[in-house]
Amino acid sequence: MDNTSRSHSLVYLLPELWRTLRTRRITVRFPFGPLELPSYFRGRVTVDPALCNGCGLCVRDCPAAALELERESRDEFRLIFYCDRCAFCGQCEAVCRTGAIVLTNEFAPAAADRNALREEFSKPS
Amino acid sequence: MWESVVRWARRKSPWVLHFNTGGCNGCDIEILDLLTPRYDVERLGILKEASPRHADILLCTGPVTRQSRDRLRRIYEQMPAPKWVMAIGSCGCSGGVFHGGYNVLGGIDQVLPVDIYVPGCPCRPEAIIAGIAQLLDMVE
Amino acid sequence: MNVDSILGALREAFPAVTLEFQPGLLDETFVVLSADCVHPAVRLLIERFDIRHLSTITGQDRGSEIELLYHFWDGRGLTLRTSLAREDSHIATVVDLIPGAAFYEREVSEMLGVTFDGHPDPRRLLLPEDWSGEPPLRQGDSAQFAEQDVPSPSIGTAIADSGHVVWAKDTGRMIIPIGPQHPLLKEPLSYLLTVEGELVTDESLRIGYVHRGIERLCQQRSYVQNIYLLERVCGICSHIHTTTYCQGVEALLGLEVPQRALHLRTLLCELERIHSHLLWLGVFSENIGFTTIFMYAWRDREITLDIMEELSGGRVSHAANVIGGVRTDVDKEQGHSILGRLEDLERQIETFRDVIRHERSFQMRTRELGHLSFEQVRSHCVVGPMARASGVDVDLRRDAPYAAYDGLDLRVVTAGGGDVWTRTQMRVQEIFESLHLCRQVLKELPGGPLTVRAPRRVPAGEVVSRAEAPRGELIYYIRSDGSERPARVKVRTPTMTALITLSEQLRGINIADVPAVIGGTDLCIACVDR
Amino acid sequence: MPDWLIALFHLLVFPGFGFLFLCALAFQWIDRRVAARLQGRVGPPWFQPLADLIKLLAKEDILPVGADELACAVLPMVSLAAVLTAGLLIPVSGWKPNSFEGDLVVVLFLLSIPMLAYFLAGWLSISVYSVVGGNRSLLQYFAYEVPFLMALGGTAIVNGSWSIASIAARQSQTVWTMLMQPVGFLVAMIGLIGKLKRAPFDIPKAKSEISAGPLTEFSGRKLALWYLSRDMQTVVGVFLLVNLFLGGSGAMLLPALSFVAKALLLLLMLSVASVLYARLRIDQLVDVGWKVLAPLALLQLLVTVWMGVG
Repeated sequence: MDNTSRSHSLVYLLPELWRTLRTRRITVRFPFGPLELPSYFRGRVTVDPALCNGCGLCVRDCPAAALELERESRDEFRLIFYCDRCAFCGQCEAVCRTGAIVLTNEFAPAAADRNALREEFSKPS
Repeated sequence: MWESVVRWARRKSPWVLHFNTGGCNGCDIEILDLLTPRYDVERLGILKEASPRHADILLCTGPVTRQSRDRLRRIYEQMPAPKWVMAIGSCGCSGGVFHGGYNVLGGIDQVLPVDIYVPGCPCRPEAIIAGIAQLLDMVE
Repeated sequence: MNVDSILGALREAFPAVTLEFQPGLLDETFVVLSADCVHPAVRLLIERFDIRHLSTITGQDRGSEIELLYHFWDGRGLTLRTSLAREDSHIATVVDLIPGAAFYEREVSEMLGVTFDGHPDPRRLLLPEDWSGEPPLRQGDSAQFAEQDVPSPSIGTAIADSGHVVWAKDTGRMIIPIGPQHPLLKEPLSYLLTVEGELVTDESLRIGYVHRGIERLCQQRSYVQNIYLLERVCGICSHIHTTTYCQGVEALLGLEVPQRALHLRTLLCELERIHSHLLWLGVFSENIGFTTIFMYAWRDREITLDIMEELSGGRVSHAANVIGGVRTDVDKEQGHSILGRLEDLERQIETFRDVIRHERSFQMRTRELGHLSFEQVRSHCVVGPMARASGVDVDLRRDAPYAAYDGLDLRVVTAGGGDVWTRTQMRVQEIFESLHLCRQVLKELPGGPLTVRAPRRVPAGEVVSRAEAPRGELIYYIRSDGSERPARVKVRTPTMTALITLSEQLRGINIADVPAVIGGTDLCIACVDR
Repeated sequence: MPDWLIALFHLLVFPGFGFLFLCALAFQWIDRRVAARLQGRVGPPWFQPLADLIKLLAKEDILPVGADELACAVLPMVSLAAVLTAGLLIPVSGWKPNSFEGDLVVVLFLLSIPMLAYFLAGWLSISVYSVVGGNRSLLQYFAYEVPFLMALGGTAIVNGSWSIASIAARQSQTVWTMLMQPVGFLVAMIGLIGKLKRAPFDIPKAKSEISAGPLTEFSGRKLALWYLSRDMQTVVGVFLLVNLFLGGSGAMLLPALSFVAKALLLLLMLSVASVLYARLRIDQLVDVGWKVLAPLALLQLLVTVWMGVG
């Protein structure tokens, strides 16, 4: 590796500044403009209670204990999702056999109250 | 009249202080990323301040570890009123994947009154911007 | 490293003691010896075979006794295994032979209650000062912290810790606290710098602010959950952590991971290295007051973040690895577009290379600073770019190829300068090599499946898994007892070795150079504290 | 209009507080915006400096226990008052209500008061960062001030007057001093960067080393005053150099326009300089000040005197 310095210019960065000035804006428009998130972004977790069969695989594998299954009977259960714990790793989606859990491409909205981040998906029989 | 001007000014000039209470750097680099060309929050008037005395919003990331607890409290006390606390990331909200650790107390709300929780692991910069906007809306 | 001759020499040195040799997974050799033989054995390794690199010391509770593992590395892994009595366990320190072992021993000491006789600085490393519970990694102990509410100190408490002047007027000494909350640090650590005028004369380091007890948590979670937990050891190098962990578990399971998966892992590893180095370049530049380079470096870093997000769905934590393969895929078209974007990135990085090499003010702030000699690096077991910048030619990607590195053309960058400026240039040079590797992977991506099925239970056994993280050698020790949960996961991250050298780099420099020196070592405290 | 009303107008509106205040806000915005654009960002909206100021005025005002409360309250005002007074003496676009022979010396004296107030603020607000920052600001003062004074003195000598207005007026008959004394201009610009504590000479408030330097412990109203005084210093400094080196408003048709254009040009140069370099260390700045700038300024002075004699 070349360890000696040759040029001692005092304005070495000027050309790069000039180039930056001429390039088009790369700053996002959000929050003044539309929010543009890529489709592959792993965001908020949603559960389709109609598809869920209550097997509990997602609960078993969740690293953050963000999912809880409350079972009243064989067919009657609630899947509770704690957004404030979720690691958005997608393991629940990967392990779900029925495709009931899907990670959307929106980020989870902020909340002033932690309880508002709890979501219940109940499946009545 | 003056009141409404002040409210406007507060909304337009939220200076933030960042403190990592035990996080993994994920949210922290996203917070730092806010300052850089892609997100440039200076266009919203947000500056990342160095001293707690200059800041309006405390951005906390990570679960609170036992060792950072006192420091977190002190930083909050050093900030002049009016001041707000944002818990950034799932760890900051609840302890996240580190729940149950022997050195982890849980979310920021175990130590400080949290004004807004921004879940995410790590939070996208957009989510943090939206969180700050939401906080400012609430303040008004 | 010639294992046979080492074994022969050990047997010769300790004729009265029974030595046991166990070949391990991933080319590791275990040597079992009694506790009082460890110090002479380490001396023998250093003097006869010039094996100085102690990767880490793992301590674990085996029920009836405490077991210590000294993981050496010299092209192959060699682990000395010894057992101590559970009650009143102590062993002679090896810090006199290997100064770099200081932090390893302090950690083992507090985590398992082992005393290292003769350790020069036996303070706590990661646990809080007021920790009153049992050593947290001893089994069966609840590892609960005695909850005591510490009264909140008011502002203006005139102690060094609070940022107010602590000052001896007669000597002109002053104590300047850096951290845990300081604009220089993106993550908390605490330095108390004693300065005279503007010169640093003494320093005292305190880490552990981000100690989350991950090693203990690993024992409480399943192998699958641990992937995501270990990904969050560090947000900057998350992928290499899961890679090292997964390849360890895969070795325990005896899985043959598909080539395509290995290549994709490699691709993400290299993208992450680019991301990490650019992030570092930005933070470092900001530390020395060069905001523009910070902005530019982070602007161009977004290119790698975008690619990684496209591949895995996450900008920072990728969740790409699973045991037995990867969860991500690249098709032809995508590969093409990624290649194009990497081309753009390379052009930008050429700019950085030129600026940091020639810009006068940058040189003034970085040259002849934080110098580490070849010997210092070797004795402190420093790894990664820090070692390579001092002329130590070591890179696990070449020396112990993992993932798909075996078939790739890799040039290891080394330099002899050993100062902050050399490190800066080296890391930028490494970005070019990483780009070169990314291109190779994308061009030669083999077909085939992405995963093989992995059982949830892992057969009993142990493995030492190593990989080259952006900051250097990362080592995992995983032991399974046949259940769904690992019995022990030990992580030693590269920054821990750099941290030991920092105190030597800091003494005698100007306070204004502290950010440059701390920045130049590329610290990752979340990695160290775990 | 009675004289006292005119004096009051000068004091409060033009070229006094009101005008300088607006210029300070505008200059801060332009500076931040230009720096942001050069770094590939967008930068703050036009009202940002005003919003920052109002917000700070409405914030709680805390001082650490043990800090000198009186001094901490007075110092920002002293700093602000000194800058304002200096501003009153500087002709703006040919308008020179308070000009007198020798006002250049008074202005230079007034402009060094803020640095001293800044140093004292650091010293008395008892945070380690403040103390180190205060020490540095004093060291920095000794590094840039002498070359800066020599460079400005050169303009007085070459134009044969110690009144800013006549120096400016003289140049419309001859040429801009900047063209006659390019080295002096360069030294004066570098000195001004040092005086304003702007990057790359933002050593006393180096964020990554000593938090916010002397202002670390200040909050609310006092901080607002400090920031205002900083921005007004920029304005006064730029106006001063426009008068001394760029011929003030000149003899052209639109004096106000040409004055503003020249001021903006200098501001632009300051902004570009702030993004171009890494921050120097204090000892390196002292080296640059005494080994490069001072000899250069001296050389310029000697050449000027020699030419004057010849």
